[in-house]
Amino acid sequence: MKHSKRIEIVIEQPLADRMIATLKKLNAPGYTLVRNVGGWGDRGTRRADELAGDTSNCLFLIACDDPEIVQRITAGVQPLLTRSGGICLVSDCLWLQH
Amino acid sequence: MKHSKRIEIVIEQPLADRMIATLKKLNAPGYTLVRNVGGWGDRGTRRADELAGDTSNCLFLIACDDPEIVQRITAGVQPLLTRSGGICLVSDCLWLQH
Amino acid sequence: MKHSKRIEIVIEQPLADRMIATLKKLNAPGYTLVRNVGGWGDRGTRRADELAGDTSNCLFLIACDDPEIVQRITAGVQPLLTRSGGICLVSDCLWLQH
Amino acid sequence: MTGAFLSNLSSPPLLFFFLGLLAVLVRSDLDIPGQIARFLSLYLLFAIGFKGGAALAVSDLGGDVWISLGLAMVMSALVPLYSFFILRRRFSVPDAAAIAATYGSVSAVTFITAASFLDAQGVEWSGYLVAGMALMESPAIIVGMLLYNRFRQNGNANNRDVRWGTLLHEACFNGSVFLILGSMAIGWITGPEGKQQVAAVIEAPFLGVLCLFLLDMGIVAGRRLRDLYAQGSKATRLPLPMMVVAALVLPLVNGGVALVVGAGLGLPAGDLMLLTVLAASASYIAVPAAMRLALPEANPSTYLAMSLAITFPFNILFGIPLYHQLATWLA
Amino acid sequence: MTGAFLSNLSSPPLLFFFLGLLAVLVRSDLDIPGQIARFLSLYLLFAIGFKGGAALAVSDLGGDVWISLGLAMVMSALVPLYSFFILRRRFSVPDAAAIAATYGSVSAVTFITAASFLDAQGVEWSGYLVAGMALMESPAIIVGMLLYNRFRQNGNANNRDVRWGTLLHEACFNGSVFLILGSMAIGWITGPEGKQQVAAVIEAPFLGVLCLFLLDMGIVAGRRLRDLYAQGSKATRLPLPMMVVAALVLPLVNGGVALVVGAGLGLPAGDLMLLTVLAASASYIAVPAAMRLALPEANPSTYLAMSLAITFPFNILFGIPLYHQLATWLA
Amino acid sequence: MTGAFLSNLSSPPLLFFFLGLLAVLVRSDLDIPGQIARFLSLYLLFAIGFKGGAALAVSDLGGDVWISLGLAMVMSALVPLYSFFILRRRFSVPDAAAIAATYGSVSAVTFITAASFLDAQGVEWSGYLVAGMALMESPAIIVGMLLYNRFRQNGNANNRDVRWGTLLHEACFNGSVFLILGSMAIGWITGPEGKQQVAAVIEAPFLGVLCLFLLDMGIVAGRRLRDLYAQGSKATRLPLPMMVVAALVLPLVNGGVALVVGAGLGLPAGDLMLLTVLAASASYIAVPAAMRLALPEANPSTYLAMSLAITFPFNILFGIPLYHQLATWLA
Ligand SMILES: Nc1ncnc2c1ncn2[C@@H]1O[C@H](COP(=O)(O)O)[C@@H](O)[C@H]1O
Ligand SMILES: Nc1ncnc2c1ncn2[C@@H]1O[C@H](COP(=O)(O)O)[C@@H](O)[C@H]1O
Ligand SMILES: Nc1ncnc2c1ncn2[C@@H]1O[C@H](COP(=O)(O)O)[C@@H](O)[C@H]1O
Ligand code: NA
Ligand code: NA
Ligand code: NA
Repeated sequence: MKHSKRIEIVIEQPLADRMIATLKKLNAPGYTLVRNVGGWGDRGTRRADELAGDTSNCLFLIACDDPEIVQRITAGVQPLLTRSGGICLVSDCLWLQH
Repeated sequence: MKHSKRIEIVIEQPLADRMIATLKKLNAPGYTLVRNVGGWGDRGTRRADELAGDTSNCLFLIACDDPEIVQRITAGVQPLLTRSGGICLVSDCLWLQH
Repeated sequence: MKHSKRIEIVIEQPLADRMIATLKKLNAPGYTLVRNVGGWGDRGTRRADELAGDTSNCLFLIACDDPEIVQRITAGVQPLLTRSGGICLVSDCLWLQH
Repeated sequence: MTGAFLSNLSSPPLLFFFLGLLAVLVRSDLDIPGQIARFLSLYLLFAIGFKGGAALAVSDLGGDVWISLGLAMVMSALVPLYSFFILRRRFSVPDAAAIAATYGSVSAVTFITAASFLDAQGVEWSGYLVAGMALMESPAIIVGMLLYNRFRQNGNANNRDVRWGTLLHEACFNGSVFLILGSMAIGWITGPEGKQQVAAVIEAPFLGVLCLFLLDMGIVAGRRLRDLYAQGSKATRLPLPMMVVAALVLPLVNGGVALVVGAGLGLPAGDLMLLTVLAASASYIAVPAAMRLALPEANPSTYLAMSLAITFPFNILFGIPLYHQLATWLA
Repeated sequence: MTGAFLSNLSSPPLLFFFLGLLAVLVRSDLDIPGQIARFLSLYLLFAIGFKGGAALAVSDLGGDVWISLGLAMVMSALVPLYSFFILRRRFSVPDAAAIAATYGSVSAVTFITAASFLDAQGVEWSGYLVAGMALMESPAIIVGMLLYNRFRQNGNANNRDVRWGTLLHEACFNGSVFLILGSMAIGWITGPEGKQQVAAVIEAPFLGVLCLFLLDMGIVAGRRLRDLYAQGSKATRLPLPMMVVAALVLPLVNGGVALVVGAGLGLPAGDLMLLTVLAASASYIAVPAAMRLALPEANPSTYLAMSLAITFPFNILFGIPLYHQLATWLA
Repeated sequence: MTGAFLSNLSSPPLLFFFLGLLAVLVRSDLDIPGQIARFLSLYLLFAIGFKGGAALAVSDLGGDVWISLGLAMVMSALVPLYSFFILRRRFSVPDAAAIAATYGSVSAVTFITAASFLDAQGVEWSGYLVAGMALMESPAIIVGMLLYNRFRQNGNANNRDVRWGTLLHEACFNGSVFLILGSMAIGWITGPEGKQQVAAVIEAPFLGVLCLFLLDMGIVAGRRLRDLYAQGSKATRLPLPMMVVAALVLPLVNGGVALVVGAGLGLPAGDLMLLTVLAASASYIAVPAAMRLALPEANPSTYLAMSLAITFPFNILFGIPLYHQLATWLA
């Protein structure tokens, strides 16, 4: 088990592709993506799975054991969040090496 | 980055609206909701996405930097969990301010 | 609130049943399962929700207050991850007793 | 007798129900995606409601219509009453109340399968019965909660007062009841020309969609049977034998009551058979959803497993030809 | 006048839209699963596109076709221009630009509902208008962004340059535009025999699918209206009265402009009515998606709520019969 | 030759496959929701299975039926054998075994597209071939695993014994095989009257659904091609050129073997063509799912990308008219 960080990011579904490109550019080791997620925040209610063109979020989970990359990811993600809202949380975890 | 708590709550999908009302009443800063989630616990298997009227859970993720509100949410949620089962986990995290 | 661990496991959707059997055999207290989840790692992109027979992951969340069971679960899960890829993270949390 | 019995069993919808059960038996990973199954059931309610409404528009709403609708609602309130007192002896109060409400209510798909059985046999049935089906969903839920409230031990840990507001709302405005009654109203307003415009969607594909829906029902019922068999849920010990007996006896008792009362009122054979099917059927979508909100103390592994894994298969495989035969004799 | 009005209101699709609104009003949990609603809308675009293309294959593409298509694109660029300057007085620059783009663009379902209204009335309309619909989606987005870029205060916190690449791509290749134009091309290539092969899917079930789709639209619009009413979003104070007025006035102004110009060009009654509907309709899928990417400063609780919860219901309930009546007089 | 070629390319289903590829090329966000795509494929298997069964019920199951079915299963076992030894020279043992199993098995949709091509050309084909399709899925998986087990280097890190139980079960009872054989059995039992009852669902809409399904296939295949092109996966270097060559040569070799053997047995033109298509087609749902469970050492970016992004498009665009022409000459 290796001491690492887990990064959780919630942004609007339409921005998923741009977020993926950013993560790859900052060579994140990988990501897990939960699509079509609901939520509520400053910008009102986002009911996932609705027809109108604006109502879903998506949740990224990124495990990363290199603190330097973690720092770069949080910095790289900030402008996207400032523009379109959402959250980014960083917490400690142990990563099972297999 | 601000020291905060992340609250994870798993309850039955039919109770989602009541949980949202509770969170808003206790002025949680926001929530992210993953709907139609499966699980297994004391009350048996909950296969998400099935026809019969009882089989899905939903997962709430709440970031909250005010310990007092965190305390109020966990207390406010307890009766719902006692009645219909589910779990509530609280863990530490850093919240990216944007 | 009880000091516990939260285990997050991401594996391929086709292995979900085998993972559930393993968790029950190692008498995990329960699990919450988010199905049909996307991701990217060493084995390339997994776009959830696609026709071809290989493209979805699933995310397990397991709360467990018994460190011994936690240890057994991470050991029990390792061979599956070595074979088919995926991640397993363990982090601390407080579990609301209800 | 065996004629009706065999022709029911060999109709495509029933055979696909068997295929679903078989898929679970051989552990095949055949699975109808959840949103599709939910939409197929909405389609069936939309189509049967619209056709019922259009039929009402052309039929004169004579006196006996209101009598039968009244009878249906009385049955939906009466059945939980006597069922509760039978069940209370073997089940906990919350479980007994939930099972009573489940069996007082109806299963739309059992009604739909019975109706297409009658169509295949060329037996007439009146459109207003679709309204009867919708009206029978709610009374049972309310009576069930009244019984629970009346007989629950005060020592219950969380001495919680029943939220009558949410309960009444859930009973009358749940998705299925709302869609059936809404489609009926629209079918009634637009009448035959309206039906003609949407005929290609509500008429021809109906039976094919029913086949796909019953394939999914077979899979879902099969999974419940397997869980029941393994007495899945960790903690609670389920009174399995008692559940099986109740799940087979209740439909026959409730069906018998409706048969006798309906025949007494001189209902024609087709209508009598469908009324019996409604009384004998048990809800597995609307009532369980209401119970999750209003009566969480009841364990769904009892009432939902009974209605979905035992009563539903019993009714569509054996009940339908049986009630048809009895209704023909008595009408 | 009231004849067309009443017959529109009592057509099955419209009644199911009402049923959807009613479901939200009585807080019923009736809900069409999200993937199904998205597929129903893809089906409608696929079917109307294919039929439009097949109609084009047999009709001679005379001069006036290109004039009308040109007019449609000009409208899509012109409308946002004057709308922006009206809106700017009461809304922020980002919101005004987003609303202008939304109302310059079109709602495919409003067009489809109007087309089936004409079919029910037996009024002819030409297939190329489906191409007009597709062509009107993009110009409005581009003009909206030009206006935003031109008039935004430089003091904006994140002085961000507009990504013209992504914007143009999003405007021209978003899913709906691509599917309509693609299906039209295939309908045109395969012509009548192609249409004959797939007729059972694109012809007969069309109206029935439209009913189910409008049921979902009623639910989605109803929820938006309820949110608007509760002025849901925590932080931002919405200029509610101004939004309602704009959402009702803009369609009439834009529709009026198209009516006058179209009549001037001597378009036949059916085509004139559909062109007016396109000008009067506002986008609620394609433009909001583009705005999320290119103009996040604009708050969707304004432009999306206006087009989905106010303008869409207004157009299909009152607009369609009104524009039909005016087009018949003027043509 | 070019006649058949062009008429295939300009049939609606093929054009919608192109539209899907184009959508990925221009990076449009057009996307068919996942559950819908899965349901469309279940519908196609349900419909072709039911029709095959109903056809069997009225045709006398003569000797040559069993010979062809036997030939089909022999092909499904034979193809992986010789393919493995060709592939082993350029691919790792696990990859070679997985590719061999993939190409020994079949693609139901390629068969369905070929069958509707024959229907459009008015060429007869016998219903039992649908059973042949189902029977060809499993033997290839078993032979592939036998080869892997026999030739894998013992030095493999996780020296894991093959779980024969799960493998056999997965090969015989995976969802697609189970649904085809189940629907065939029901079509056979209910015969022509059964088919008549569900005709409105399995007959008329078939081609329209095939168009929508191939639109999604075009999008999925396009994405795979783009990934392949960018040699997406971080770590493993894919032997790209070798994969492309194998994905084009294997169908021709396997198709050729079936053509010669089938012609030798004197099969009629339609049946010979479909048997060739089965041999030439490669699985992209059933076998990859089985490989995920039984042979995780194999990298899906090889066998799945080959069958889905190269062989499937090759077969339906060029293969179908080619095999048809050859079958007509040889029959
Ligand atoms: N405190 C929070 N906890 C969890 N999720 C949040 C929180 N605040 C915002 N979100 C998520 O981020 C999305 C956008 O937030 P906002 O920009 O505040 O509207 C919301 O729809 C939620 O899904
Ligand atoms: N130990 C656990 N870890 C994660 N999820 C759990 C756990 N226990 C229960 N759950 C979730 O909570 C739901 C209800 O739990 P229960 O009330 O124990 O039946 C289950 O279906 C799971 O989704
Ligand atoms: N660093 C990571 N963070 C989050 N998820 C990951 C990470 N690496 C891999 N995954 C997930 O595990 C799956 C398989 O990973 P791999 O075996 O590396 O291809 C991926 O599709 C992701 O869903
Ligand atoms: Na009943
Ligand atoms: Na417009
Ligand atoms: Na093959």
